[in-house]
Amino acid sequence: MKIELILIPLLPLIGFLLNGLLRNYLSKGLTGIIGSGSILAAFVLSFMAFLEVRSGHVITSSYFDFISIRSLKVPFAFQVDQLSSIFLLIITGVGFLIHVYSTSYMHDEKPHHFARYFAYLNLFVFSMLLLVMGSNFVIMFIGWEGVGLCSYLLIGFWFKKEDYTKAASKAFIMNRIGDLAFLIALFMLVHKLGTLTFSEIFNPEALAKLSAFDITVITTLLFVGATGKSAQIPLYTWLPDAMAGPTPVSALIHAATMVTAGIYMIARSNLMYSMAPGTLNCIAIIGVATALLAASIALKQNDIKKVLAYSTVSQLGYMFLALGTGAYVAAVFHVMTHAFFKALLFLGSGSVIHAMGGEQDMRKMGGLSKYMKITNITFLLGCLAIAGIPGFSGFFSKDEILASAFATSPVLYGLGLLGALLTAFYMFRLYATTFKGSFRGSHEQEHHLHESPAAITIPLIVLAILSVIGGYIGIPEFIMHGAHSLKAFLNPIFEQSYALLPKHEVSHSMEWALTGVSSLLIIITVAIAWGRYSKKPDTEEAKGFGKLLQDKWYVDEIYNGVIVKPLNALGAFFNNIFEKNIVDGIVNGVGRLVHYGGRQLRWLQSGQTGSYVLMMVVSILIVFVLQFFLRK
Amino acid sequence: MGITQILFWVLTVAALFSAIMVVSSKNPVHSVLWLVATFFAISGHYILLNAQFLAIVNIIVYAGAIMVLFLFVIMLMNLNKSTEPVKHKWLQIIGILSGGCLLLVIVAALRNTEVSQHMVEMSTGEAGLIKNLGRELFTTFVVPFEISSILFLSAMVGAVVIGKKD
Amino acid sequence: MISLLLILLPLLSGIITFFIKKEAGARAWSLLAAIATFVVAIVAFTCYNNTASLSFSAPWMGILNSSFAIKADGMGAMLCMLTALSFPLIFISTWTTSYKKAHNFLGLMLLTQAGLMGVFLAMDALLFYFFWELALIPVYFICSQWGNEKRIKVTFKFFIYTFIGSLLMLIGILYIYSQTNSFAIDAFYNASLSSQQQMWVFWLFFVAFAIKMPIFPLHTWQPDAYEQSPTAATMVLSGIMVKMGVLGLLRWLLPVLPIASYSWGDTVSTMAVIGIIYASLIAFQQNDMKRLVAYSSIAHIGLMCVAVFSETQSSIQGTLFQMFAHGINILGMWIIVEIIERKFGTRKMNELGGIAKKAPALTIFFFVIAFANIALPLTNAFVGEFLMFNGILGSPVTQYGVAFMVAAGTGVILGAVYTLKMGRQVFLGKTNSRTEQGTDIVFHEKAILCVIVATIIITGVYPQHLLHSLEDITNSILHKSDVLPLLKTMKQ
Amino acid sequence: MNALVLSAIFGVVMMFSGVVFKRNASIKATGIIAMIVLLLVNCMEMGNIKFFKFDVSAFMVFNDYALFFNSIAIFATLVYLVLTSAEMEKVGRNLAEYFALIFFIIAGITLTTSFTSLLTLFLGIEIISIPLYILTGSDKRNLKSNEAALKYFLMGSFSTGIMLMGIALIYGSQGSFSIDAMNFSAAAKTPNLHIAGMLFLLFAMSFKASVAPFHFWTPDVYDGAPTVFTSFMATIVKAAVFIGFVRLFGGAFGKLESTWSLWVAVMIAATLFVGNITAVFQQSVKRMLSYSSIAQAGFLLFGVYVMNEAGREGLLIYSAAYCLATIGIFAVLSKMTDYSFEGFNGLAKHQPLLAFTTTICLLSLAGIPLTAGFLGKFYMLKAAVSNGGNLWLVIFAVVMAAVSVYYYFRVIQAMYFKDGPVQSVAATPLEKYTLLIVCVLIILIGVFPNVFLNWLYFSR
Amino acid sequence: MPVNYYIVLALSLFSIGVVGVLTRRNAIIVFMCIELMLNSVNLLLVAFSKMQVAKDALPVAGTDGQLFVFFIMVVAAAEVSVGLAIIVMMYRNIHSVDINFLNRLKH
Repeated sequence: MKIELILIPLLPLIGFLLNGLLRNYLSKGLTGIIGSGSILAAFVLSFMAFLEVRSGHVITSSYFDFISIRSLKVPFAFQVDQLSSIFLLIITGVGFLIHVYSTSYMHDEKPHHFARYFAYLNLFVFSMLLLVMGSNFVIMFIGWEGVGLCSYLLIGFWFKKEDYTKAASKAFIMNRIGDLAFLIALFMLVHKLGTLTFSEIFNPEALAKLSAFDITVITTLLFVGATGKSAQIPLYTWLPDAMAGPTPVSALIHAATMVTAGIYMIARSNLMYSMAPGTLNCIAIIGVATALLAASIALKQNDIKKVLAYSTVSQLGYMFLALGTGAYVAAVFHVMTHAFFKALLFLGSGSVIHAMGGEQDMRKMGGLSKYMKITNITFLLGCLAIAGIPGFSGFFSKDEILASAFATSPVLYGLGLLGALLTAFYMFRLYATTFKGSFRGSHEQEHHLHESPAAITIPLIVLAILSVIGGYIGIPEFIMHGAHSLKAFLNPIFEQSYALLPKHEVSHSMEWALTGVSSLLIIITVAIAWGRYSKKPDTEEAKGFGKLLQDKWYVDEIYNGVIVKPLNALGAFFNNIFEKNIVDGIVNGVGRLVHYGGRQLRWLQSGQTGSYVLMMVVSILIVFVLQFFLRK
Repeated sequence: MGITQILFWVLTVAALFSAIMVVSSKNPVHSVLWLVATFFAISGHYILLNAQFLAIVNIIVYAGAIMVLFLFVIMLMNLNKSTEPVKHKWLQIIGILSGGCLLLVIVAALRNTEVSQHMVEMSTGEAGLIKNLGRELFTTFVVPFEISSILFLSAMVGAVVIGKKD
Repeated sequence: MISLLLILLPLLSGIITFFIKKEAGARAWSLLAAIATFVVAIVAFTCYNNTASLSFSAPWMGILNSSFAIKADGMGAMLCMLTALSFPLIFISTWTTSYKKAHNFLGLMLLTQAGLMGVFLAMDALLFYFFWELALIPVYFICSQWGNEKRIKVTFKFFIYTFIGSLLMLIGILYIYSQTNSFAIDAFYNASLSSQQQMWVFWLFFVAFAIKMPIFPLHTWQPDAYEQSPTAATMVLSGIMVKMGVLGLLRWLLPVLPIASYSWGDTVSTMAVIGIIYASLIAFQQNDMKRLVAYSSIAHIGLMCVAVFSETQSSIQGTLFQMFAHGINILGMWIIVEIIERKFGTRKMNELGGIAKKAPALTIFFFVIAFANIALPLTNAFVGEFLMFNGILGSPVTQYGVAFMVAAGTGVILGAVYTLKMGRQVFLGKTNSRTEQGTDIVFHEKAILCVIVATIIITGVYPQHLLHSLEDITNSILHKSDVLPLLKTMKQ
Repeated sequence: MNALVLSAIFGVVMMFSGVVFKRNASIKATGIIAMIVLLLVNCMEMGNIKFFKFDVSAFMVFNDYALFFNSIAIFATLVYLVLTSAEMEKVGRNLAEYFALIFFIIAGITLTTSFTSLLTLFLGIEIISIPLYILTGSDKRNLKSNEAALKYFLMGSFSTGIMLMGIALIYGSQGSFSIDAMNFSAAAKTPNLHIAGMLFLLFAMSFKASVAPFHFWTPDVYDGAPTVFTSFMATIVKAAVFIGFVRLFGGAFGKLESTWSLWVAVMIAATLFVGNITAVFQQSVKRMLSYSSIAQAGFLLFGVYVMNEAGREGLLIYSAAYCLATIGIFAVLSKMTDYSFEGFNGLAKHQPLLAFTTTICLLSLAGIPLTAGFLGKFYMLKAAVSNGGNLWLVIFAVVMAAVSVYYYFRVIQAMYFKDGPVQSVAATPLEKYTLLIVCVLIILIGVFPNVFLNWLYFSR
Repeated sequence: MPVNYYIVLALSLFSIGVVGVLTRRNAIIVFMCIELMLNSVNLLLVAFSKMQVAKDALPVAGTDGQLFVFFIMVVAAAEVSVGLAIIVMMYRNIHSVDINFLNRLKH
C-alpha cells in the first residue's frame, strides 16, 4: 500500500489552519476534536508508513522544487525510512496522547485561546514531522526552525506574563544561535558537494570528496546546531526557562520530541559522524558533561517542572553520550524510552499542578498519593523507568548507553553511572517530596485536591504502560541473543557506520557485571532518596554547595554578564555615543563646518573697498610670483 | 648722453615725483595739481616719442578738461582742507608694501623679456602725427570710433540720470 | 511598449491628481491609478512576457548619445512588480490617515512611483540618473511637508546626502561616457576601463548606491528620515527606494566595473558586515518602533550588499529574491507601525504593551511579518537569505567568505533578538492605560495585511516561480562581472 | 551687426521716448516692442539676413556662436523686461533712460561676444560697465544704492586699469591688438611680456565675471543695487562676460592653455568654495542670490577651463538656464516686501503659482535633473570629464553643488513648509504667465534638450 | 632708449597708482590714482607703438597703439563724467567722499 506521505504533515497543518483561522467560531469540543483528530489520523498514517518501512522499503516522494537554481537544487521531498518512521511514531503517538491530555488540561482557557493553543500544537507537530520526514537538510531545517517557532509560541502562550514571553524569546534566540551553526554546515556541504539531499550526501563516494578537516568542521557545526535544539552545553539554559509554557507543551516539545531533534539529526548524519572521530569524542564529552551538570542542578530544584526540565537536559546528555560513543541505536532507543517516561512524568506533574491549582513548588506539596491514585502510580512507574530500575524501559536504553560508554572509555562510563545515580536520586527526591509525607499546602488547596479527569489520566496510563514495556524492543545481546529488534530494524541506517567505527568488544560477563553493579547502585540510591525525603523534604534554604546547585551554577548569570550585558553596553555605546557623535557627528560636523565656514568667510566681505582692492592686489601678486618664479 | 636722454630722465623723475606727490598729498587740491604735473610730464614723454597728437590731446583733455572737472568737484565739495580721515597706519604700510612688491615682481618678471632690448624710436617717425592718425582713425578704426559714440551716449545719459535732481 | 506604460501611467495620473481638490476624489483616483498600474504590471509580466513588448526605445537626447531606452529584464520586472504591488497597499493602508491637502500628497506619491519605475527600467545611464533624481524629489516634498516635527531638517539632510551621492555617480557616468561616447547600458558594459580607472570610478558609483541603501557608515540619514517621514513615505523609502541602491549595484556597478568590484569587494563587504552588526546592536537599543525597523533595514540591506559582492549565482539570485521579500516584509512592518501609531498615538515601545489582548488579528499579522523579517523558513525571506548566505560562504571572489557569512549570520541572530523584543514589548505583556482602549483592525487593514501575509507565505513556500524568473538576469550579471578569467589572462 | 546697430539706435529711441511719451506704460511698450524687434533682427542675422554689410572683421566677427548667445541674451532681456519693468518704475522717474541704458548694454554685449580685437573687447566691456554703474546707483536716495554704485565704479575702473595694462603688455609683445594675430608655435618660448599681459587680462575678466578672488564687489553691489537691475547684472551681463572670456582665452590664448588652465582651475575652486560656502550663512535671499551667482560663475568658468566644443556649448546652455532661472527668481523677489528668508514663509499658501515657479527656478539653479540647470551643469561636467583634466576639481564642484542645494532649498522650505503672514505680492496676469512660460522653458530645455541643441547645431 | 626703461617707468607709475588706491580713502583721490594708472598704460602703449615703428618699416606701423591710447582717453573721459556724478550724488546724500563712510553692505 502506498502511503501519500504529504498527508502526514498536511493533516496537522490543516488542523492548525482550521483552529487558527476559525478560533473565534469553534467550540472547545470541536477544537479538541480537530486538534487531536488530525494528529490521530497522522498517527495512523505514520503507523502505516512504519509497517511499510518494516518491510524494508524506504518511502520517498518528491513534490516540487523548493529552491532550484543553477548551482543548487532543493526539492520539496519527503523520505521515510526506518529512523524517521520511529520518530514519526513517537511524534504522532505521544503527540496524540498529549493533545488528548491538553483538551482537559487547558479547559480553563477561553475558547479562542484554547483554539490558539491547539493550533500551535498542531503547527508544532507539522513542523516536527517536516523535520523528520524531509529528504534533505533544507526541509529538515524548515522543520528545525519551525519547531523553534512553535516552542517560542507555546512557551509564551500566556503572553500576558512578561517572564514567560522573555523565556520564549530566550528559547528562540538560543536555538537561533545553534541554527546559525547548522546553516553554516549546510552551506559548507553545498559548497563542497553541491547538494543537500541526504541520499546524495550520505554515501561513501560523496563523503570521500570531503577532506577530514571539512568533515570535522561540518560535523562540529551540525553538532553546535544540535546543542541549541537539544539543550546541551553551552546552549542548554533555555530549556529550564521554557517550563513557563503549559505543562503538556513541556511534555511534548521540551521532553519527548523537539529536543530530540538534535539526536535525530546526528543519527541521520551518522555516516558523516563516524568519519569524524574527533567530533564524536567531543559529542561524548559534552553529552556526559551536560548529563552531570544538569543532574547536579536538578538535585536542588524545588519547582517540580524545573527538576523535570533539568532531568530532560541530563537525559539528552545521555543520548549525546550514546551518539558520541557511536551507539546510535542506543541513542534512538533512549529517545524513544525517554519520550515515554519523560512525557509521562511531565504529564503527571501537570496533573499534580492542575490539582494544586497551579502550584509548582514541591515544598508546598506532599502526600498527594492519597488524593491522586492514578497519577501517583503512573508517576512512580515513570520514576522507576527514568531511574533505570531493571525491567523498566529506562533500564534497557540507559544500560546500552553505559555499556557503549564503557567500551569507549571507562571514565565515560564512570561519569555516566554517576549521572544515572544522580538521576535516580533526584527523581525519587521529587517523587517522595511530592507524593509521600504529609500535605504542606494551604487548606484551600487541600480542599481542592482531586484526581484528574479521564482525558488526563488515560494518557498517563497509556504512557505508563509504554514506559514499562517500551524497553523490551531492545533487550541487550548479552541477555537474549537477537532480541534487540530495534537494532535490527535500524540496521539499514547505521550499518555503514559500524564498519567505520572502532570495534570495542566487551565480553558478556563484563556486561553482566556492569549491569549488576549499576542496577545495585541505582537501587541503593533510590532507597536513600526515598528514605531521606519521604518523611522530611528539604524545605530549608540551601547553603554552600547546595546553594550553588540551587542557583544552577550561576550559568545564566555568567552568560548574562559575559554576553548579554557587554553586547547591550556595546549597543548602548553605539547608539548613544558612537552613532550620535562619531558617525552622524562627522556628517553633521561637515554640515556644521560648512555653516561655520560660511560664517567665517563672511568676514572677508568687510564692505571696505580698500580691503577688497588689497585682496585683489595680493592675489595678483601671488599669482605672479608663482607663475614667474616658482612654476617651472 | 644726448639731449634726448637727458630730457627723458628729467621727465621721468618729474613724472614719478609728481605721481608720488599725488598719492601722498594731504590736500586733495594739491593732489589734483600734482596729477596735472604728472600729466604734463607724460605729455613731455609723448613729445619725446614724437607723438605730438597724443601729447596735445593729453594736455587738452586730461590736464585741461578732466582735471578741471576734478578740481571743480573738489571745490564744490569744499574739500580743500585735508578732511580725509587717516587710514590705519598698518593698512597704509601694507598698501605701500603690496604696491611696491607688485612693482618689484612685475619688473623682475619682465626684466629679461624678449623685447627688452628693443629700441624705442625717439623724436622721429610719422606714426604720431595727426595726419597719419586721422587717416587711420577714419578709415580702419572708424567702427570703434563710432562705437565709442555709444559709450559717450550712455555716459551722457548716465550722468544726467545720476546728476538730475529728482 | 507596455513597460513604458508602467512609467507613464503613474506619471500622468499623478499630475492629474494635483488638480483633484476633493480629498475623497483624489484618494479614489490615486488608488485607482495605482491599481491600474498594478494590473498593467501583471499583464505585462504574465501575458506579454517577451523582450520586444517589454522594452521600449526612443531617441531622446540624440546629441548626447543618450536615448529613452527602457527594458524590463528579470530584475526590473521583479522590482516593478514590487512597486506596483506596494503602492495600492500603501494607499489603502493610509486610507484613513488624514493628510492636509491630500491631493498633493497623493500626486507626489504617484510621481515617486513613476520615478521608481523609471529607475528600475532604465537601460540608459543618463536616463537612469534622471529617474534616480526624479524619484527623490517628490519624496523630499512629501517628507518635508507631511512628516513629523523635525521633518524639515531631517529630510533636508537626507536630500543633500543622497544628492551628493548621486552627483558623484553622475561624474562616474560621465567618466565612463567619456570613454564610450554613449550612455547605452551595453556600451557601458563594454566600456572596458583599465583597472586603475575602475578602481576609483567604482567609488563614485558605490558611494551613491551606498548612501541610498544605506551602507555603514553612510547610513545616518536613514533612521531619522524614516522616523520623521509620514509612514506612507517611509514605506516607499524603505520598501522600494533602498532597492534602487541594490539595483544600482547589480545593474550599474558589478557588470560595468567588474575588476574594481572584485578588488574592492572585500572592503565593501567588510563595511556592510560591520554595518549589519552595528545596526543590529543599535536597533536593540531603540525605543521608537520606526527607528528600530529603520536600523533593522540597514542590517538587511547590508546583508544584500555582502551577497552582491560575493558574486555567486546563489548569492545574487538570493539578493534579487530578497529584494522582493524585504520589500514586502518591511512594507507590512510599516503598515503595522502605522496602524499602531494611529490607534494608540505613540510609537514608543515602552508606552505600549499587551496589544495582543486587544487586537489579536493585528498581533498575528505582526508576528507573521516579524518572523518573515527574521527569515523563518517557509517565509519569503528565508529563501532569499538562505541563498545569500549560501553564496557568501561559497564565494569564489573572496577568501573571507566564511567570516562574512558568520558575521552576517550573527546579525541575523541579533535580528531575532530585537524583533522579538519589539513584539514582546508592544504586543505581549499586560495592557496599560494607553493600550486599554485599543480595538482590533478593521476590514481594509485586514485585507491588505492578508495580501502581504499571503505574499510572504506563497513566495516562501513556493519561491521557484519568482526564483526562476530571476535566473536569466542573474546569469547575465554574473557573466558580465566575471573577472576570474580576466585576472587569469592578466597574470599570464 | 544687426543687433549692435539696432540696439544703439533703439537706445537713442528710448532716450527720446521719455520726452515723447508721458505715460510709463507707453515707454514700457515701446521698449518691449523694440526688444522683440531686436530679437527678430538678431535671428534674421542667424538666418544670414544681414542689414549691414561692412567689413568689420578686424574688430568683430559675428559668428553663429556669438549670434546664438546674443539671441539668448536678448530673449532673456525680453523676459526680464516683461517681468520686471513694473518694478523698474518704482526705482526712479527715469524709466526711459533705464531702458535706453539697457539697450546700450545690449550693444555692449554684442560687442563683447563677437570681438576680434582687444580694442573692441575693451570698448564692449566699458559699454557694459558704464551704464551698469549708473543703474546700480539709480536709486539715488537709497544709501545702499549709492554705496554699491561707488564701490562698483571704483573697483570697476581699477579693473579697467588692470585690463588696459594687460592689453598694453600684449601689444608690446605682439605689436597688434587682434586676437587672431596671437599665434605662437608651441615650441617657441612664450615671452614673459605676453604671459604677464595675459594674466592681467585674466584678472580683469575674472573681475567682470565675479570670479574669486576678484569677486568681492559682487555681493555688495548686487545687494545694494535696485533688485530689478541686480537681476539684469547678475544674469545676462555676467553670461555675456563669460562668452567674451571664452572668446578671449580660446581665441587669443588658446595656445597658452597649459599656462593659464592651472590658474583658472584654482579660480574655479576658489569661486565655488567662496560662493557656495558664504551663501550658506546669508539671511537675505537677495544677498544669497548674489553669492549664488558667484557660485554659478564657478561653474560657468568650467566653460573657459575645458576650452573644448562641449564646454562652449555647455556655456550656452548654462547661461540660458542660469539667466532664465535667476530672472524668474529675481522677478518674484523684486515683488516681495521682505527679502529675508522669513519673508518667503508660507508663500505657497497664498501665492501657489509664484511659489511653484520660484521652486522650478530654484531647482534649475540647484541642478536637479529635468531642468535646464541640470543640463547646464551636466554639460559643464561632461566637458570637464571628457577633457580628462583634473577630476578632483570636478568632484569638488559637485560637492559644492550639493552645498548649493542647501541654500536654494532653504527658500523652498520657507515657501512650502513654513507658515507666514499673508503677503500681497502684486503680480499681474501677464507676469504670472510669463513666469509660467519661463518654467515651461526651463523644463522643456531640461527634458528635450534636443530641440534647443538642434537649433544650435543647425545654425552652425 | 631701450623699451625697458619705459616699461619700468610705466609700471612704476602704475604701481604708484595702485598704492594710491590702496592707501587713500578719499573717493576722488582714489579715482585720480586710477586715472594715473590709465595714464601709465597710455605711456606704455605709446612707447610700444614707437617700438613697433622701429621694428618694421610700414608707414602705419604703431598707429594702432596710439589710436588705442586715444580710445582710452575717450573712455576715461566718459568714466570720469559718470564717476564724478556718482561721487557727487553720494556727497549730496552723506556729505562725505570717504569710501569707507558708507559701509552698510558687507558680509
